[in-house]
Amino acid sequence: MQRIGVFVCHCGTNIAATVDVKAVAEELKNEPGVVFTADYQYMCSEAGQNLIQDTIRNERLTGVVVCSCSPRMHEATFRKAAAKAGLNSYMVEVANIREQCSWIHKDKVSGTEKAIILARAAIAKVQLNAPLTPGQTPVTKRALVIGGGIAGIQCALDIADAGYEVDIVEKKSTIGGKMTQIDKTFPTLDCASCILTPKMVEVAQNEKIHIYSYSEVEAVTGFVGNFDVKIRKKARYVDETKCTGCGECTTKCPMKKIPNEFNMGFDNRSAIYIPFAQAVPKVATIDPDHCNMLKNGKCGVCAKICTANAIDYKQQDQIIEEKYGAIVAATGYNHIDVSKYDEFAYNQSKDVVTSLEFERLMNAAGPTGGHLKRPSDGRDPKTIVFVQCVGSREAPPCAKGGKEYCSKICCMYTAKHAILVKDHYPDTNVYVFYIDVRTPGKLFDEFYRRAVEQYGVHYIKGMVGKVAPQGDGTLMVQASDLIANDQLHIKADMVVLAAAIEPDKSARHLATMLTASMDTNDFFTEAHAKLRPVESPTAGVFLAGVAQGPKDIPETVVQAGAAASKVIGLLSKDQLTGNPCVANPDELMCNGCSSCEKVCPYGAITYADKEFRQPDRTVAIRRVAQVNPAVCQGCGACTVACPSGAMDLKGFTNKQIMAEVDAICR
Amino acid sequence: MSVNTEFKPLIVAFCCNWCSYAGADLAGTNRLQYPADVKIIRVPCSCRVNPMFVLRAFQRGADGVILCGCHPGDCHYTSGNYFTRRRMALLFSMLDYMGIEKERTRVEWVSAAEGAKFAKTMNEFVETVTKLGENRRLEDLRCKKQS
Amino acid sequence: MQEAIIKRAKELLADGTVNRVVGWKAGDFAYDVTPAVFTSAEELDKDFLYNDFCAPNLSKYLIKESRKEGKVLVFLKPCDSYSFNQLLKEHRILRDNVYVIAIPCRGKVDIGTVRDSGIKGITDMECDGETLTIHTLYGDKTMSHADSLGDKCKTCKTKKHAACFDEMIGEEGEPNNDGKRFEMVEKLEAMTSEERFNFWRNELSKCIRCNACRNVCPACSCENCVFDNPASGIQQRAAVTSFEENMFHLIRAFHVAGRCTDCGECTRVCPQNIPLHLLNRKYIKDINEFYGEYQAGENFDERAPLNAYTFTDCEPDVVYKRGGNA
Amino acid sequence: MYKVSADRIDELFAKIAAARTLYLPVDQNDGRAAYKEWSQGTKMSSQLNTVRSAKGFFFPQTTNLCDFNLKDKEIEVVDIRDESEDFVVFGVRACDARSFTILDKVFLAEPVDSYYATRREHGTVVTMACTEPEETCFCSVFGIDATAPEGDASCWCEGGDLYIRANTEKGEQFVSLISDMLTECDDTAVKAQQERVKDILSKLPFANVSTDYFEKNTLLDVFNSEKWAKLSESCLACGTCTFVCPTCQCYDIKDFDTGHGIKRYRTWDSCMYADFTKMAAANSRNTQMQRFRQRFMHKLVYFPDNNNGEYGCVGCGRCLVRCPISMNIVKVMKSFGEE
Repeated sequence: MQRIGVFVCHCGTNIAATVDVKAVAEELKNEPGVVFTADYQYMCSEAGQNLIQDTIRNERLTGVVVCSCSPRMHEATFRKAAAKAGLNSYMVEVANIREQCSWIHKDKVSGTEKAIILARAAIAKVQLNAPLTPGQTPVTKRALVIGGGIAGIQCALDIADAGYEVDIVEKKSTIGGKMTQIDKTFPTLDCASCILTPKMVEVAQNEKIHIYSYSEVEAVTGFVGNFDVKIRKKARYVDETKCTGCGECTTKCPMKKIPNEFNMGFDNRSAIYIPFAQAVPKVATIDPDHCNMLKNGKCGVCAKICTANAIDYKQQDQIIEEKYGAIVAATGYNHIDVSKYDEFAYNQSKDVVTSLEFERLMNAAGPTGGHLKRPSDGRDPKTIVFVQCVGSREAPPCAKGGKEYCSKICCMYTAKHAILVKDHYPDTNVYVFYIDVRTPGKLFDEFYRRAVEQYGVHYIKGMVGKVAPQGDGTLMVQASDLIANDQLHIKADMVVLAAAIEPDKSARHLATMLTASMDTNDFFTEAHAKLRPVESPTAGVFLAGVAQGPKDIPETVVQAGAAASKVIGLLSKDQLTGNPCVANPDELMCNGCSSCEKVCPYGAITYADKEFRQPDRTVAIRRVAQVNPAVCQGCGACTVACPSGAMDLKGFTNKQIMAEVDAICR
Repeated sequence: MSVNTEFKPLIVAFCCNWCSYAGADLAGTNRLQYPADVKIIRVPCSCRVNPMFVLRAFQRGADGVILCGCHPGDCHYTSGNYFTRRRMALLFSMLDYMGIEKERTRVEWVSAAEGAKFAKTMNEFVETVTKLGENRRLEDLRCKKQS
Repeated sequence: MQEAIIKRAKELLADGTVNRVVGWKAGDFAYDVTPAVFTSAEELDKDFLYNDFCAPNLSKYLIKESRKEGKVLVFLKPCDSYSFNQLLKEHRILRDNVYVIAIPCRGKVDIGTVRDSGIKGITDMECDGETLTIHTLYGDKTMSHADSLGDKCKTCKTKKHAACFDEMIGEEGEPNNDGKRFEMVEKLEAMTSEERFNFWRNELSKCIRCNACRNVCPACSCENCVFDNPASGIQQRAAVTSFEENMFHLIRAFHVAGRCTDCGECTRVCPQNIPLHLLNRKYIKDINEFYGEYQAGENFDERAPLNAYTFTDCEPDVVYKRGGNA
Repeated sequence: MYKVSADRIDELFAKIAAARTLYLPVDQNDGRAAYKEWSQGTKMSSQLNTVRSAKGFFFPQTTNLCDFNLKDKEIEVVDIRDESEDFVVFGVRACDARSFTILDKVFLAEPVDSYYATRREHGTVVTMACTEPEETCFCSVFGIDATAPEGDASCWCEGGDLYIRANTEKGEQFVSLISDMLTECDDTAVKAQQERVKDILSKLPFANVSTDYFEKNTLLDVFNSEKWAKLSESCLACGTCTFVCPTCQCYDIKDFDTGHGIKRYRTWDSCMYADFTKMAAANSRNTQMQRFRQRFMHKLVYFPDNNNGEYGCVGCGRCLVRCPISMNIVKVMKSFGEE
């Protein structure tokens, strides 16, 4: 039997004006388990807290009920006070007789009556309270950043800067991501590589950062502070420690007709390659699908000429196992495949390109040396049509692979493309067809207006209906002008499609491994859309970049920094203190049916096959739920999903809540 | 139909800690009145509310049971209220199917900023349940007050 | 059919694929078949039965049987196959230890239905296709096969098995789309609230809390039912008041909502003839209407409706919006 | 012996009901029979048996034993029993009538169960002879004559007349209640009916099920038989058999917290349930086989051992009809008899 003390607060007149606090204290003396009641001016004051502490000691209280303001206000205060007097802080309950009683009622009789009932409910709950101790788990002081684009780079640098070890896992042979392919950045028009490559070098040189390039995450187990990750380091057939990145092999390789992905296939690379000059790590990689030596065992040119002796045709995939305290998902994006949009003739004409392809055509380090030429015949385009929202903002069912959301970056990069074209080739006719032009952002609208006003880019509100390749090599663009209410036919030399962006395909699998949730578009879900935008609901997993939702470079960098600060905050702790009010399965009752696991937003529930002694003294193996208290946040969704009632929530047990119901309805 | 003006219904309100309980607090802070018949039980999330609790309240003499949680999409635990929404839609439908007056049960989404909505909801709900009168169809005679 | 089944069972026993067979065993009269485990060809020849009276759903026995030594052969009728699949999905059956043979079903004769039609002293029954000949102490009677079916078979959902079997004997059937499955639920929905209340009060007041519905139900596979668990706070031995009668059936229906495959065993075994399946079917109908068509046990990978959600689910006030008086 | 025209049965019931609360088997809307209180217009069922037996009149499924009230911190014990009213159960079959004798041996033996005893005192059992036994009937195996049912008074329906005979003092009182409607008569018609029905009874499928095995073998032989495992293998562990059984008498005592006090009540229990006789330390019967065996050992071995050979089964056949998996006492007896 508990020995419960009840303390009724006057809160000056806040409570005492509509609740007869003395009567409440008197009435509650008769409650089972109650050994002490008192009323006091301000329970939250030092004197009030002392009263609680003294009573705990003198009356040997095992439970405390404070009838006062909302527990959201002072529950923590009273719990701390109790703990100081040696009572487990979870043996304290607060009856909210201010916000939910005295302040909303004018009549003292009914106010007093209700205060008594609310207190009874709290007493009934305390009767069933059990001391709870928050669990402590150690933290592995190392972070994993998945994805080596600008998001991953920034995040890793920030974490390393705080003094923690960081590993970057990048599936490509170099870090840098999409930004390496971009020519200039809006709205300042500084060169993307000029601002990115120094950061890449910084990553390479930072002693705290280790890059696993050409690698992928294979498996993730564990939980916040204690993740165990398996990383598959794919065989690149070149010993990274020996390769000097001289590039001699790439020039001597006889297999030279392989479309160069970095340049969007506008030129070719060899079977052994370094994607671009500033690659990090600057190490050659052999493409096993095209290397003659790997495919047929004939050739071996690169091995012969490599003075560093770095070529290793026998290299195998390597599995690296590492422990991490925090994981950042920065898996980035890709443009959607626009080939299903037959109306834009992407498959029919080389001169219909996507915006990322256009970036390469404009880039000084690109296939054309920065000279804008038509991919089909190398002529200078005189008329260029930009089509916005290709696959973005589509109405369901999005049969061609389009998306309902706005890709966010296209309006601005198209304005950038238009300005760059007009800047380099002032006599080019540039048309932009749009649904809306969206330019919220610092200096964004000014930038767009410059395109229109200063450069004379033709912005036309309307959708392109059809792009028809003509016999003379031009492209007939049929479009509607919604403002002039007119049908337009434009003879263009090039058409640029602002293709929607979508999360990288690898993200879905990764999310499953991380037990991180995703939305229907495969963007990672944040723990709270407004208040926790860089955290995944799965504790210890953080989000950066487009993996979480469409965003531009500055936003990505901001989010990466925010994620890094969250990671730093986590890694700076030696021990994680959990919330002790966590789900608590009764293994003897558990059926192992997986209902609870299905509703857990945090992936806190796993299953184990355990041996149970049966009533007939035989031993049976059953699958039972296990809750990781470090991951569980205590929502209680599992407790209702469980048909056998095996799952309960500490601090809010079925019995406690029913006891409150009973007390209220008495 | 004559309404028994003497009848004071007993209403049990389950409120999630993060939104609705805070909304109820805000109603108090703003001194918004609603009948003392409403008694609130704090739960971490609306998804903690087991149908057993709802039935228990009726068994013990409640005349109405209301669940309040964060608005869909705003759940502190990301998805709890979505489960609540399905569970309670089905439970209420079944209670209705068994002939229990459907107006005795309700789910309302109340954010921490919606003190006014909380008070309005409670006023409406108390009024509805008062009109229905005492819970007879889901009562347990053993639990009736012997006065 | 019975011969083919016995022959195949013997083969699988003989070649060591399985070491026992779960099937139906003949009783004293045509109708009193008992689920049984057969371990030899002799036992199969002597007692194994598959005919129009083999209503019991064998799937639930596999929770225990699949955890025993060696592989077990089981015969599943179409509706049983859904229960089996649902149990698999909930990790209650160890699939590797079971050899499943799908067998056809044309609806089972329900002795309760025959008796309730007023036929007494039934000593034997034969069914040649459409006509049931009933031998009684007081002379022979006939009844059409269709009329003799239990509720579970009169409104059968499908004669097509869920994809869970290793082989099939006989022809695969077709889903039943005659729309009659929810007829009675709709009829109840159309009543006034008070009529529904009286209907269920009349039915549920008959309940003797024998737990037959729960113990036969393949969805009620809990190691320990909340109603038997003193720690749950709602333990009951018998329903003492009308509230407890309601409570038991309400909670049971809720716990199996989205998991109930509509096999109808609850109603078949109820000694008091309570149409319990009408509670489960209400949930099935609501789930179909609110969240899209769902058949528990059909699709192994699909999430149970109560363990899933969409952002655009209907609000619980859908119940008030449906109208009807209080 | 008395008789009254069957046409006047409503009048007869009205007469009884005017003096005592009258219960009788009534067809429910699903066609199955149950005991209900008679009121104007109630028709007696013509079916052989009710789904539930008549034992509930004396040993109800739940009985409130006493209340505990909490007055501040003091506990007050309240005897909630009130004066029982006299009642008549009409139309009880021979099997159920015999079940009362069996229950009496349990509840009226020292220490007397006063709740049961009070109900028994106030109740008058009026039985009805069977004319159309079912294939599941086997009361004759236990020496029960379905054509001459026991009870305070016995009735026969024959040739448009209802014949009534009082067997006990209470039966005499019952007859005196309605004496002005009755005419004295001889038992010729009744005898003829008995002859006719006995012939049917002798031809019932289970008329010759033997109890020999249980008489010839020791308790331990039966208990340790290997047959139990096979017989119980598909038992669902539901309580249908025990709850429809007229002689099952096990109960559990539980407390219910009403919020303002405790109600202590007893309720039927079933040996088929996993928590039957579960005690603080453990359960003495851990497997379903053990629990299943308990039920039949009780009826066929333990009860007769303690009651001069009288079996704890009356052959009403309810469990045969209602068991979800059609396993029953006859199959058990036959299985042992096969040896």
